[in-house]
Amino acid sequence: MALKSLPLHEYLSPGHRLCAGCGEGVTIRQILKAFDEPPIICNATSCLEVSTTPFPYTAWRTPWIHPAFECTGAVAAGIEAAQKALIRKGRKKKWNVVLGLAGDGGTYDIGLQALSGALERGHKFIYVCYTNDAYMNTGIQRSGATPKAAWTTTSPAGRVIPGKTEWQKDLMKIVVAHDIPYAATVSASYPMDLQRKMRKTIQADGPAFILALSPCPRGWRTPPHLTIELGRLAVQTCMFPLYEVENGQYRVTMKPKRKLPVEYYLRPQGRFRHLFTPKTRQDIISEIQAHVDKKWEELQRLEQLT
Amino acid sequence: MVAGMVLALNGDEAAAYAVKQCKPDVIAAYPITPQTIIVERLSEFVADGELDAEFISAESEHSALSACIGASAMGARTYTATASQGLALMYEMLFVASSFRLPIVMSVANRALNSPLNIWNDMSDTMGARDCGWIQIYNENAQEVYDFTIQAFRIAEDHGVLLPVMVCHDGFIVSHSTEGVETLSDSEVDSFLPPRDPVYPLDVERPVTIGCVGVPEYYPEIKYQQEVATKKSISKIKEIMNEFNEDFGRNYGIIEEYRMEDAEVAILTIGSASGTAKDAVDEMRTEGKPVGLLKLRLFRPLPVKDLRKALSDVKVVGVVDRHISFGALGGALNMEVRAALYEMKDRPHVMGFPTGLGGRDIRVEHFIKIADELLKIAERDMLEEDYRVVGCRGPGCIGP
Amino acid sequence: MREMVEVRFHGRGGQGVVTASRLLAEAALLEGKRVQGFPAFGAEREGAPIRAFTRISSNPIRVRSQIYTPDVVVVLDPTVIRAEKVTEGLKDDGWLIANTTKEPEELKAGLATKAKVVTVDATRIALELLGAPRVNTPILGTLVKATQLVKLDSVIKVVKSTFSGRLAEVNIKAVERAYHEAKI
Amino acid sequence: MKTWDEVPFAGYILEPGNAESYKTGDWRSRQKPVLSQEKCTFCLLCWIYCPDGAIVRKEDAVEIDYYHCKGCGICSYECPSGAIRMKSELEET
Repeated sequence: MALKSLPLHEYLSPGHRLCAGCGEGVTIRQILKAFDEPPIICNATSCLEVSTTPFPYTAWRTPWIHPAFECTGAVAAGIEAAQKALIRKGRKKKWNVVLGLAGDGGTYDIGLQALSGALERGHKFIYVCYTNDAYMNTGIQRSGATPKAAWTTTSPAGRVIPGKTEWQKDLMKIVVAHDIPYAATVSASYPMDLQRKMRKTIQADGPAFILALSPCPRGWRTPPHLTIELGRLAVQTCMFPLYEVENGQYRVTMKPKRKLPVEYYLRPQGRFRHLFTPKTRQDIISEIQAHVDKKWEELQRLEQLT
Repeated sequence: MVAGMVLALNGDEAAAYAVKQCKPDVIAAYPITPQTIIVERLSEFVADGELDAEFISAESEHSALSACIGASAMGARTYTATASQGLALMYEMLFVASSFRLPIVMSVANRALNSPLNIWNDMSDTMGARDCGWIQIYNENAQEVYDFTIQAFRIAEDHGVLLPVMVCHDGFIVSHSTEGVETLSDSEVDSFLPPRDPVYPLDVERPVTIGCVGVPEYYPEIKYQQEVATKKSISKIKEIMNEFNEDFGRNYGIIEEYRMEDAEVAILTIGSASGTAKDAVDEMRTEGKPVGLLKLRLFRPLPVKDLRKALSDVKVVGVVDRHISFGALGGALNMEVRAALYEMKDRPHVMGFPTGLGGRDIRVEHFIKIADELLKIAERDMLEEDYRVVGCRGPGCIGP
Repeated sequence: MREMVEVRFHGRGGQGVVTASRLLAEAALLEGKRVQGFPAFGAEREGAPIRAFTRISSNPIRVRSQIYTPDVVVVLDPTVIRAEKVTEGLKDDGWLIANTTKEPEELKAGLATKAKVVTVDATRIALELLGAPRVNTPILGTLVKATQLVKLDSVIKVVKSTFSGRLAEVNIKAVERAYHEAKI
Repeated sequence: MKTWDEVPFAGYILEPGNAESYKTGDWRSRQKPVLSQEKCTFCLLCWIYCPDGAIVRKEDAVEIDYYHCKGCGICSYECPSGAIRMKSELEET
């Protein structure tokens, strides 16, 4: 599979109002390229939702519904169930893929229950969580996805407390615990890896889950042209490893040739500036490095075990 | 159960049986007392192959209604049921369903809200949800629950309405009371209720964006369009009720008058209390007291004109709410009836009587006390209190 | 029969008190009557004293309150008499139907009521026929014998449609035995 | 602007992708990408990395859609052959 083989269609049209250099724009465009015909999308309240549908404009060329923030899993379940019933009763001709889209706030935090319920009930749908590590839509507040030590407006880097004091929630483990057929992490910086995984979600016989790291120039305090580079660094430092869990089997899909120190990922980002200036907080950086190392080893062990 | 017969059903079972005959495509619900019997029966119908529907056992009421929204947006006939805390948890999504103009039908077995925890009947739940843009129909008994559940789908899905409908019945008092219910045959229901014809379903052939950002430049226009549609639905609801009456020999209206012809004072009720109140009116009448009863069936949209007309000749109206709107004028029904009558030339006095809170039994005697109070007001031609709670011990209340 | 008859059932959670009130309502419904059968709604669990009610009328029933001045009181559990004021509000010309080993006069002596007292050892009947002390069906046989509120045949029909197979059979037998063994 | 009886039913948007008519190109304030067709190898990385779909893919070449390009500079930064140069908007005007 090569980039040239990807379809020309843009189910998310240009003219949307995401920030310049927004990781969500790239991620969603790439995700939609995995589809040969438009999926039915339900979208949680988020930057993506707000920026793509200011009335009377829509950037969506697919059927698209946005009911609220925390209910993407449940709405997708309803769409799937309706399709099943309507097809069975002869009122709808063919099956369309159901795609749930939600950010980290709408998934890690407020939407976790609806997601869990939908996964447990085994609805056939794809859920994509595009995470930019915080509530960017409301102005950069901490979420369960915010990495340790990151500055946000509700986990400020103060004189006493240096940014977020807790580790990021391991959402993948929670999702995988539902024993669904397919779950994977993706990054738009690795488009063919993303395509391959998305195509697997379409084939999955049951719920499939995708966690996509979506760099946010505004919230991460980074220049817009670095969006793809940061995604790459997240993978190369193993801060955000690319892997998939297919029917319980772990597989790391992108092993860095040389695992970079986390500092490479942290230093370019304004949200971690307080770790480097006025003086370098080596203690925190080392702590993050140790944590990443531990998680990375654990992931590799899981790959061997399963 | 054989259709088209008189069946012994409690209110919940009457709802479930009617829903089965309406052939929904998707049911999404979460169990909560006193509604649970409905979803139990419906899941049995599905499990036994008597009802061809997808049954989603949601993990919360919020998700139950969210799933209904997704299903209804796809064009499916969609149903859910809840009560009390469950409705409160749905609150956010209630607005979404009505704003999307999705014809979801929901039964509510009315129940009080915490705290203290109370599983018994009052109307804190649906009265609290009165401004969510749903049509609200309140039923007196199992027969009405059955008849209006069927009509609710027809009303909701009518292209001149396209709004979600709450079909309310009092928890336990109706939900758990077995009565004889005259059912319709499946074919009678089929002829009254054609399959749903969705207007703008989620469709790959004709992609539609539902749930945009309503910027201030457009929000008022979108909302006023909804307001007009809601108000306009009254005439359509009347039309559909009349058709049902003609087809099946019933005699329903959006409001119903009982012994109002020469009444000087009127008790205004909603839900199951209406029946008990009728017995009280009869008792008062045998003593020669000019008391009448007005039963409100349709609370949303509020039939303002009908209320004005029905109450134009009485001196006093006693509005029996089944909940309290804290810090205001008793209950919501009282406030709305007062507001509706305010611009009438010779408007009657309107006094509120919140009662039956959290399952406190409402007896004939309570209504006689209320009616006596109303007659006193008529005599004085003056209202001393805006409302008084009935069925509560202590100063300022009318006893248990 | 009076225009409306109100029946109050007393028993304990788990004894089928609510079912008894419903079965009676259903039997009357079969005879073309208007009915209500409903529990005294509570959160009581197994063993707690509970109540249920049945209204039977030849005209539409509108009142929805609980029953305070019953025409008939049915006591499913002999021990509940100690825990509850079962005769409260019972009309003087009414009936008290009780599951007890006592004779009617013996039971009446300890109760403040002018109503007619009818007894039956429904527990024994239930244990022998149903293998469990579920007296809610047999006691309806005694109720019918004493009050003729509904026909025995109607109760049997309802029991038949409520239970299936052998369970229906033994329940019907229990109803019939309690009908014949009623001590009036 | 549309009145309440003219806005579409319930605020649904019935023209898919009509945002395309919205000119996000006006958002460019500092710099714009300029493509050198000679240096371009048609690797399509700019196309797949663009958040705005502002790189238009033709048969064997790409073009920049300035009507929508917000000037983020990803294409220029990621281009492996140095075919896209960021040029100051001021220089343009």
